[in-house]
Amino acid sequence: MINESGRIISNLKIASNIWRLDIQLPQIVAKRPHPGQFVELLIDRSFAKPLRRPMSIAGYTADVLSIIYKTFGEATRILTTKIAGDFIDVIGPLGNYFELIEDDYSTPVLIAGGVGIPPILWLHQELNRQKQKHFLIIGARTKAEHFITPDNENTLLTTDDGSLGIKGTVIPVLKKIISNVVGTRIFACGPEPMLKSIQKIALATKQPAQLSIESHMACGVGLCQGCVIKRRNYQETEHSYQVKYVLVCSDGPVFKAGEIDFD
Amino acid sequence: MINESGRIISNLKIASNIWRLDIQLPQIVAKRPHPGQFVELLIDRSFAKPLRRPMSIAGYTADVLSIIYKTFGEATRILTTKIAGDFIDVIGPLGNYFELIEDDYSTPVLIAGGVGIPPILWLHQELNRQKQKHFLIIGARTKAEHFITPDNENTLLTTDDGSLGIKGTVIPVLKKIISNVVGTRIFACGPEPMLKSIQKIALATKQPAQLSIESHMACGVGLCQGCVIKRRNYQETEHSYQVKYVLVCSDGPVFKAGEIDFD
Amino acid sequence: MTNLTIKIGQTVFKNPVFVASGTFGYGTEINDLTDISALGAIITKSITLHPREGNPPPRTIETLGGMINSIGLANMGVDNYIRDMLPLYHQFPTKIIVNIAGSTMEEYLQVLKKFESVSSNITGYEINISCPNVKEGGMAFGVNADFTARLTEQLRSLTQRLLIVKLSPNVTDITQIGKAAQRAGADAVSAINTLVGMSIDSTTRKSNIYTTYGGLSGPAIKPVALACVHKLFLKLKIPVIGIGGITNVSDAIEFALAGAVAFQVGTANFRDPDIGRKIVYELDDYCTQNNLKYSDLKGQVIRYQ
Amino acid sequence: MTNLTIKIGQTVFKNPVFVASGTFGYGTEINDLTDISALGAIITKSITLHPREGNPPPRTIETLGGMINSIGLANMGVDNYIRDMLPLYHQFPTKIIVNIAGSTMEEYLQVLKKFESVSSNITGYEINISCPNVKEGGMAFGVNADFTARLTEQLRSLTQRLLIVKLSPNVTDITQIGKAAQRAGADAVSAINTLVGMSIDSTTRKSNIYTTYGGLSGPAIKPVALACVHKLFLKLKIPVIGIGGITNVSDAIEFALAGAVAFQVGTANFRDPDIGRKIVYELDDYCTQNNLKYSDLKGQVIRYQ
Ligand SMILES: Cc1cc2nc3c(=O)[nH]c(=O)nc-3n(C[C@H](O)[C@H](O)[C@H](O)COP(=O)(O)OP(=O)(O)OC[C@H]3O[C@@H](n4cnc5c(N)ncnc54)[C@H](O)[C@@H]3O)c2cc1C
Ligand SMILES: Cc1cc2nc3c(=O)[nH]c(=O)nc-3n(C[C@H](O)[C@H](O)[C@H](O)COP(=O)(O)OP(=O)(O)OC[C@H]3O[C@@H](n4cnc5c(N)ncnc54)[C@H](O)[C@@H]3O)c2cc1C
Ligand SMILES: Cc1cc2nc3c(=O)[nH]c(=O)nc-3n(C[C@H](O)[C@H](O)[C@H](O)COP(=O)(O)O)c2cc1C
Ligand SMILES: Cc1cc2nc3c(=O)[nH]c(=O)nc-3n(C[C@H](O)[C@H](O)[C@H](O)COP(=O)(O)O)c2cc1C
Ligand code: FES
Ligand code: FES
Repeated sequence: MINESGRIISNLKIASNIWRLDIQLPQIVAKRPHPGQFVELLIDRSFAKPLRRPMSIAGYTADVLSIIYKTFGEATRILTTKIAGDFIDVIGPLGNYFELIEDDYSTPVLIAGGVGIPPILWLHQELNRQKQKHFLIIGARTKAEHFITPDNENTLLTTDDGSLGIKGTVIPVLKKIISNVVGTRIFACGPEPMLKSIQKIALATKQPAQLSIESHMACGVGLCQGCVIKRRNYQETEHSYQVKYVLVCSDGPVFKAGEIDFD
Repeated sequence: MINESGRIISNLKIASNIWRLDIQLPQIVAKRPHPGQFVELLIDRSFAKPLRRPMSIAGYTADVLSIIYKTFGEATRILTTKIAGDFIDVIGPLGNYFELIEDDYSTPVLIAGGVGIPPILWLHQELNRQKQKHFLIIGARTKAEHFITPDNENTLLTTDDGSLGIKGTVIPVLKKIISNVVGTRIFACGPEPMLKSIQKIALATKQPAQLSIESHMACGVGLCQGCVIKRRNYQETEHSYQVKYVLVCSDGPVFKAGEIDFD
Repeated sequence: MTNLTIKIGQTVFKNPVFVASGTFGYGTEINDLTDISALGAIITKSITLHPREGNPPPRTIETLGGMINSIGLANMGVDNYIRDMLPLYHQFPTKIIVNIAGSTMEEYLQVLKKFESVSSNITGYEINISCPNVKEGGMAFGVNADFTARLTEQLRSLTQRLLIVKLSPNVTDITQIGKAAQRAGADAVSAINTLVGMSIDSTTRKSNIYTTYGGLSGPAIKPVALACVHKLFLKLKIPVIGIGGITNVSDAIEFALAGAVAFQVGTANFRDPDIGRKIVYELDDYCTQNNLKYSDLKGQVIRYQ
Repeated sequence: MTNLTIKIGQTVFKNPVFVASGTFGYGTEINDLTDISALGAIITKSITLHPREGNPPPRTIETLGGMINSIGLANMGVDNYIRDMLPLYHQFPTKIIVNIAGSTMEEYLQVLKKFESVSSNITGYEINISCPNVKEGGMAFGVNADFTARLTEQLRSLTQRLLIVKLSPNVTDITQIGKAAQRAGADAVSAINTLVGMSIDSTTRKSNIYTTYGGLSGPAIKPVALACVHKLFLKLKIPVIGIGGITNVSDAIEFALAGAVAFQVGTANFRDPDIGRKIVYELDDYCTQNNLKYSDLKGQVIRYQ
């Protein structure tokens, strides 16, 4: 991991509440990050918001790294005020990534929602580049939240209210694909309830699934022990350490569906 | 006093570390503030710096009020980032002001230093408008700190290092004027050590003097009781309230030299 | 705004938004900048038996997300207050709660007796046993459960009016002090007063506060205040009034969820003297939109364990 | 950088900039982002007799100017630590102070005994008697002067190494606990650990921390920490190590002026893991420019009274 101060190339609103930030970060990009990895941005100059903010890498070109972010609270609001030419302090690349194990039969199914969309979109681009057939399902509550246009018939958008694409959540779409396609591998990133449902289906249908999860991170680099999630099958012992819990920032953020327990 | 959200007309650097801020504040201007009065600016949107900042009014035209400020710490730094079109929340006009009692003999001597310059400059302009002969003495450590050009021979600049105008502090200049002119009235605003010396001379030579003083203000409007300064001659009693101390924000910031005690 | 009414003891308040002692003067200074009739109640600054000049300056300094003050209970004293201020509260548009401080038990009692001996429409008393800024400022009571109980008991015997004991966070276990106040008959407790803090100017090397230590307030202390309120809520039967770093409607909801029946806005008044009124309106919107009363939120924080 | 060396007990440190327990891992995780050889010392996260998983998530939340944590002393336990970590400290470029926590006096003693029974080049121990996040986490010791004295005495009898007792601010009078530690033979005290705090999400109404309460740290608590350090400085003869909200060289100077012989950087490491090293360099510049040693500043705050 590298701590680098990057010059902002552009910071543009690309949809309602969604912004794309391009930062020149030659050293971090030289590490050739993978989809699923993230960076930690130092956004607030004052100490009102003392902690960095984790953001998935949405891709890179030459020496420029991209982030796609949604405005939530104060830090992301401050982020929208940064302009080309400003510098921003970034630590990365952090965490593990989606493993694209080469096999000749199973079809990747990529699923994303909310702030989980950027890394999955990047993975989608990678698979396109590799000319590997795959499905991409993106869920949202309503039309306004969608900011991509499907590039082929295997990209499926859903909205809870039916205002765009298929009405409902991503789950029925996933189920249908699993039952129509022989052998799938799932790659998902999004809100916890979505990941939980995907986990359930993946385990029930025995489809391998990699889930990228979020947790509250104070440091993002393994120092604070704050970002834990429970393992799914652990040997309960009287005294243990890192048997029951794993660190999302360092052991994740990508976990196999069988590894973790959302409850 | 009025709480008004004003549109910034301009915010310009006029000397090293010195900025001039013009804000459209029709309601506050309609109160026809006087030199010596101040406003309280809400500068930091976040609560990192929760308190407003007191700033003297440097003048007004039509519905635009001016401030001249020096960058010290974080709040004044944030202030420099505001641009024309931004809005800023202002409470004012606050405090009392220099009283220009009309008399036909004494000559006003205006003295300023540091962030005390803006209200004194405004007073100077008022006296010019009234075509009243007066002296203006402005002190600084060095040339770079001066940002006005004398408009006539009664405007005297001093620098501690002699890099501009008269070498030394404002004090010898004041002493000379007092001994050459029959009857002066002093109006001063600036750092405490300067005001202290002026007070001493004024009392010793029995020249009436009005001193505008600073103190740390949490509210600026009389709520917190934080901004007190000691009175000079008070009747010490066992139990008293506002006999020993006065509020700079509400009873001041302008006090007669005989009223207050800097120690 | 019926969904905002709350009850403490036998007293009904039109809403839970009070302004905290020492941060709103006597409630009569600031009419230009807000509409005090919007507020649920005004807590006066602390009133003592004798007038007090307070501490020498510097008395305040800003800190990250807050401020330190050491006003030292500057106030006009109970006699002047009764003579000059009480008449102004006649037909006042909001409830007045008089905050009382003292250096001995006797002083507290005398101040309260004086108030009780005149006719007035004050609603009740908040007893400041927790001022960190004067040696004799009640801190001795505020950190000791026995003292607190004895003082409260005596005060209780002297008044039928609302009796609120204001607690200090500068103790090992605030619930012990709260329980003592409850046992002795207080109608409610309010928490928290300021935390003991210090500030130094690294350039001049001077203390930024004359008395070296002062009281830390503002958003910086909100987490401490929420913890105190929640602990008191769990341990006490009488209502808890929340204080500490409240600046907006979301803070107001957090304090309700932690267990507060009402709350006081302090330091935020210095930034915006109209903030209390604004919170009243936003809270009303919130309650209407969510179809609930403010009091429905009391203690409803969802805990994991 | 000779003007930065300081001495605690018999131990000389190359500079007063330490990193605080629980905020820098074991000192071996973060080589990519800083140069640990620049630091005066690294305090390890708390080590207990048995391995501990720590508390369920959520364990951290940001607050204004700070954060709340409730890690629950997650750590590998003393045996694993001695086996896996101690060898790494062989020829380590900076001093290691092992922080020890326990739920009974016996546990503290056993952990220390185990360390003393092996050969290692650790410099000493910081005894965490003040963790607010586990029921058995030492808070019972940290708020009680007798317990503190008894525990310190026993530990003292077991080691010649530097023995530092880390104090909690969640007490009525921190100097009482500090004095007890001094009486019982501690070489120094460090202050402060975190303040008990709470945070609620007003939208979901959920507690933001699994254990409801957690420890508040960061710049927001700096004024409280400065007051504790200064009070301890006035009342104790042994050195005080300052902790709480330190983020830059100016904070470092303030803590020295308040009476600290050295200081620890905690939460600020999460924002910038290189911050300790940066402070060392800035402090060195400051001392050179002002022609003084860091230790010259100790307790030199100019007070009004
Ligand atoms: C591994 C990872 C990757 C992420 N990738 C993206 C991304 O690509 N695009 C994007 O828009 N968002 C992403 N997020 C979420 C992003 O970090 C939060 O939206 C952001 O921190 C909100 O900050 P705020 O101050 O605007 O909002 P706040 O008001 O602080 O909080 C809004 C929400 O963000 C969460 N949050 C706040 N601080 C943190 C933190 N330090 N760690 C984790 N969550 C936090 C809060 O729990 C809350 O739910 C990612 C989070 C993680 C853990
Ligand atoms: C009545 C009055 C009129 C003033 N007029 C002007 C003016 O016309 N132009 C100008 O540049 N400055 C003026 N000042 C000073 C100005 O308020 C401070 O420079 C400003 O607050 C600095 O804020 P900061 O965050 O940038 O610096 P900080 O780092 O906060 O502090 C720098 C200096 O400003 C002082 N200061 C900070 N906050 C306050 C406060 N709330 N009240 C009083 N002093 C404070 C501090 O004591 C310190 O000496 C005036 C002050 C007063 C009391
Ligand atoms: C300047 C100032 C003066 C105060 N004076 C008093 C007082 O006289 N009596 C009292 O009980 N509390 C006093 N307080 C404490 C507040 O009432 C309140 O308990 C504390 O500030 C915490 O709330 P806040 O964070 O909203 O300010 C004072 C606080 C401040 C900032
Ligand atoms: C995430 C986190 C974990 C901590 N873990 C420990 C610990 O294991 N043992 C300990 O003595 N203190 C622990 N602390 C307290 C710090 O060492 C320090 O005393 C406190 O955070 C105040 O300093 P700061 O404001 O610089 O963070 C922890 C603090 C944080 C934020
Ligand atoms: S976020 Fe700090 S260890 Fe993972
Ligand atoms: S600044 Fe608050 S009373 Fe003057």
